[in-house]
Amino acid sequence: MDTVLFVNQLLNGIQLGLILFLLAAGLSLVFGIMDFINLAHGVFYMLGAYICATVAIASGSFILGFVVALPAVLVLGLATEWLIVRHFYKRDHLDQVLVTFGLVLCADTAVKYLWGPQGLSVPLPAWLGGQVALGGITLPAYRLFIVAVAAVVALALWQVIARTRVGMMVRASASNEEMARALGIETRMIFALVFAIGAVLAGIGGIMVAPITGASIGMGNQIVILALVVIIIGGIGSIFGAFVAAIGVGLIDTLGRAYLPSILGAVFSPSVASSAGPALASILIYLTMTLVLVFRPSGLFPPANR
Amino acid sequence: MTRSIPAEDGAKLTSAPARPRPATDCDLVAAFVILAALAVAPFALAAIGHDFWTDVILRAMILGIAAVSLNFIIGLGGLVSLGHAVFLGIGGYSVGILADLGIDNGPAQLGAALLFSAAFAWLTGMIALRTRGVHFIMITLAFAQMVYFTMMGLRQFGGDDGLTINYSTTFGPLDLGDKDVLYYVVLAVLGAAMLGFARVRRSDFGLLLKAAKGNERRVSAVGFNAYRYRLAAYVAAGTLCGLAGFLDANFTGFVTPSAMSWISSGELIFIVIVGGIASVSGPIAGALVFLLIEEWMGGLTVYWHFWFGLFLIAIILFARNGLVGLLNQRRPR
Amino acid sequence: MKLATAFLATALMATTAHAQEPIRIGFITTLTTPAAAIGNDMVDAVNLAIDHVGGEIAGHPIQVIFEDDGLQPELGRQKAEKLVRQEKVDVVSGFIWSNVLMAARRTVLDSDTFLISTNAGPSDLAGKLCSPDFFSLRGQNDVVPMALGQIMNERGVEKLYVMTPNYSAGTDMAAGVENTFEGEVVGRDFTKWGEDPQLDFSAELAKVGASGADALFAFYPGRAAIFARQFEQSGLADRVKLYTVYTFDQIALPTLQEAGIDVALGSVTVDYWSPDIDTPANVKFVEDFKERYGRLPSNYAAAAYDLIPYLKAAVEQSGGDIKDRDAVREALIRADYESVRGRYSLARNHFPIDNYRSLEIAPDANGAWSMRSDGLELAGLVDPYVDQCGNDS
Amino acid sequence: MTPALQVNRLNKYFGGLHATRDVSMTLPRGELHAVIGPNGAGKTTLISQLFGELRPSSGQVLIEGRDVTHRPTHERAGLGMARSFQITTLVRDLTVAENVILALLARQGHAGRFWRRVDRNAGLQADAAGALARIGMPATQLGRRVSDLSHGEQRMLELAIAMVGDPTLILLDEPMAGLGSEESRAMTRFLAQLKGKTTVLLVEHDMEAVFELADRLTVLVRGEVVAVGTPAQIRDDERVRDAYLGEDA
Repeated sequence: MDTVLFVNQLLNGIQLGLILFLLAAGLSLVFGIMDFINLAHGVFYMLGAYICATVAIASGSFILGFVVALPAVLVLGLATEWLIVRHFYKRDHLDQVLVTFGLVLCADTAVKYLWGPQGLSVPLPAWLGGQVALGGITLPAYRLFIVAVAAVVALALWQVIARTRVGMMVRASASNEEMARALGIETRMIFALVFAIGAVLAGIGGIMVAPITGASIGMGNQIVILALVVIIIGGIGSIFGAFVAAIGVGLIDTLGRAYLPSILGAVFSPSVASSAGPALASILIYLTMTLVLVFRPSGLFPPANR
Repeated sequence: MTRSIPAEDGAKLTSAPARPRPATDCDLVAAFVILAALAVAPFALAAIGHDFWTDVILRAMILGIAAVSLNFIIGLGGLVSLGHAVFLGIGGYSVGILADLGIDNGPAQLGAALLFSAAFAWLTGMIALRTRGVHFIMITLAFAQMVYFTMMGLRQFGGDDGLTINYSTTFGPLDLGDKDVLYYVVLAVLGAAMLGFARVRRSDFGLLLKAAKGNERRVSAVGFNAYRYRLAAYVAAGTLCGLAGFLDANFTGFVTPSAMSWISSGELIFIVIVGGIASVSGPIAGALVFLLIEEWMGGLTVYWHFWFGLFLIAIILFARNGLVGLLNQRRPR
Repeated sequence: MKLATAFLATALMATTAHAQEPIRIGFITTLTTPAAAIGNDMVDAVNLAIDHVGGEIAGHPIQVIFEDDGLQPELGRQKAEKLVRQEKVDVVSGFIWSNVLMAARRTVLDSDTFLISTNAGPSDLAGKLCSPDFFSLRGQNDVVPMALGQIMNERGVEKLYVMTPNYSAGTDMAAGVENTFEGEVVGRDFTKWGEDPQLDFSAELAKVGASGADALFAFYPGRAAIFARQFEQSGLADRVKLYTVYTFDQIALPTLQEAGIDVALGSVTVDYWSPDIDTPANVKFVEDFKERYGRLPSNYAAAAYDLIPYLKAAVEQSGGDIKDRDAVREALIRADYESVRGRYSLARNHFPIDNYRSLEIAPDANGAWSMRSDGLELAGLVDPYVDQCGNDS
Repeated sequence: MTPALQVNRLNKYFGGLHATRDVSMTLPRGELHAVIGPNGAGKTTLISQLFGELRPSSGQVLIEGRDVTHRPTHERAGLGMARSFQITTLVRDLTVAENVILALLARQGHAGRFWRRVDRNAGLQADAAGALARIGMPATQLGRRVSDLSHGEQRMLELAIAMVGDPTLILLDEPMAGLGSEESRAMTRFLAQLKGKTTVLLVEHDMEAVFELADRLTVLVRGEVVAVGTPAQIRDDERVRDAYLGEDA
């Protein structure tokens, strides 16, 4: 096996996993704490990418795009929570699925109206566009940048939830809403905050992938399904579970795509193998989730309080 | 202590503030009116020179059959499947693959469509029905995605492009490639499915499904194994949806994996909810509204999805029992 | 979905043609989704062509009904249904995508309407499902990569890596190139496509780097910028020469230029048409298109433009009545008109027999990125499916 | 004669919590046996294990001598066991009649008829009215939605359903909780006439009723049996008074 290739694939898998984690973390918190299924979570992923792309193209600075997009997504997240989402915390999952499905339609069309159907391509600063040599292996600098940023965000999130007062309140609200209210925690504010933070995390994910895949309409709609798979595997409400599952899914997807065709090629004709390989990688992910649901219905790392 | 008893998981999906049940009378009247209107629609539309709309209505009726089938599990059983459209694909590919192999024999194609749908429903239902609530949503999605990706990867059956069916299904002299024949075959299947739903809803079996949806502990406390009945309902629903897929393949002349995507399944749920969950006339009403809005709004603006999304949100916010529910609210009960 | 009806009854013909039935053309293309840029290019070209022919055919005003397929076969079929049953058109044309064309095929041909594709050319329609009433304005899809394979032989490529999306056109493109390419194919990747396409190609590009290939063949329609950006990031550009089809076209090049993705320059593609062809019809088309719309036309636009003069010639040569289908069919088969590519003839399956030119991506006289013929040309290429076609002529 | 219910060294752990500790008990046929104990003693947990809704960590449950420890709830119900719940467990958006008919169908063994209309079936409707009559509910209640019933009516309905098909062993989890005094007395009268005919395991906080009704009592404290005996024996038991009755007094 080619080491250079393998290390590159590993890096790509981890990078995909970390992006998935950024989406799954918010999804999992919103689900775990408010019991709310948010199919529209991917909208913030898309909006992050679009706002960053717009600013980056206008100013020529990707970093400026990043800095402007974050508060913008935060505000949009708060607005969505206030206008629509908060009326659905107590409704059943079916209503939540449908209302967020409606939100996705609205958001995708609004983006098409504002930015056109074409999608945007995001320029990268030169220092991020090159290659980095690490111990004889060249790796794309931007991939390493994504991994670093996402890892920092993940670590910060974990610290906030585990160590700070706000995190304590979030955890309290998650385990027992009435108790939290009795302790004087304003759960409505906590809910809004959690939703907005989830939106920002998704936005960061979208910003990070924009220079690779561009910003396009509906870019969040498929990855949000993958993020749902991640939180089911990891255990709903568990940040740690989401992290492990996201990296796992990222690796299965990337390594599966890279190596399944040659493994299949041992049995089938090359053209069958190369077309069936990517499909099989996707199937593997769903198979994993099914097995988890059958044998550990509450996920691999269910949070202690559920 | 009671908190730790299992089966609370699905509680939110099922025992949330009860949706008031649609009054039967209005619902059944609406069902008959719609079916009668559908029966004369081709003549009426041809008379005023709008026969293209027959095509739209035929499509709505096929979607309506799929939605009736989903209503068995979602409306009576309270089980939200985000993978129901997979049966449309299984029914469609049964026709497509057999036709591709040169078999255009009607009974063989129909038999394959029903058999494969039923078998898939049975195998996946056995696993999926052990879960509840959001886990059921996700596991049905997972099974559908697996089939979806399998068909995407199978080059010899068209892969992502789908499979074109060049020869229509024939039952002796009955050729489903003839749009007029197909129209009335579909109408008959739809009518039978709606009648079946109306009967089952009021039957022993329907009562058990509704009870299990409302309170599963109660059902096992009196001595029923809800799982068995749900599996039966799931297999019946899958088979009926497979039949819809069979008809759809004959209607469109091709099948694609995208018919099985989660978006298609989401649309089926949407049709059931907009029409009126657990009602007889809801699925076809929802399907007609869905397609007519699509045609009408689509003609007005390319940004019609925005208004469509708003419409959906408004329905969920303000008309929780769908169109049939609105019909009933007008008269005090 | 879209009822953007273009009535083009000009004042000039008001007296003569007013009482005449219009000739109705249904045109199905993609007007939403990111591929709308292609559809709009085609619509613009058709409208320009109608103006160029004076808005009429044998005294009948031309009426075109544009419909959007939304990139979905099912929608394309519905629109075809609507065009033939509701609008009662004489011709259904357009079609960017093979799967949309295949889905609409039966509806159109069963209703005795001419079906003229301006872009899509699926192998089935060239072979076993060919029809007397189906015509194409450009060669069958597979001929393009086959031509490219030969061009690569001429240019001395030894080790080739192939990357295409995993759908039928993608695998057909790969098969076409590999069919004629005589060097070694050192690797092959079919990436996920469809509703949830794989847009991150780093894994595959890493494999390209490891394979030792000196050339990469890529086919990423509508995803040129994403692909090119990642090819740039992979650092492969110095070692691996890029060959593409249907990817770096006149739709994508302005975007690439704007984003400054320089790796596209110098890459090689192949086509039957490019803006620099020196026929009088093409010069007029390209100049007027540039003037009216402020950009260079694409190959999609060129074929869509040809539709109108092609139809006009056929109807007028056959007596001026489009309802006289047998006569019109005869004339369509003769293809006796001034195409932007020059004169051409049809094979038995009603696909043009075209010449294919090797094209390099380079700035034109005004600095806009375009395609420049590098002198290599393969003449009179016919697709391999024609033998399966049962048409008489 | 085999006892109606026999429990051998039942244990249940919830993580670190030992909720049921080595509980053993034997109920001869026809006995009305009460289980009492302070809140959190594990009474409901015990009933749930007897009925198969919770899986015990160790130990055995036998009905009429048959080991049902690993049998699911619906099979135990099929063996003639019934239960009422501490928190009312009716199907709230169905009618009274439909709730009763569900139990009637279960006694027939299946609900597989998908074509027969339940609401037009005179036999089932009459049987449902009969089941209500047994606990003194008028047949006029049949058409009402359960969610429209008062709490007391729901408790009575719950009991009526448990009695459908004359179970041989019935587990009652605080049937009198939340009832008014008049309703409580009606319930007591009803339970009194079951004595000797049906084996009853009664969990109840209403001590007056318990000591009036029970043949024997088991006292559960922190998951453990601290005493078993007749009402008179229990009343005089020092440990019980210390551990439990003392608190209330």
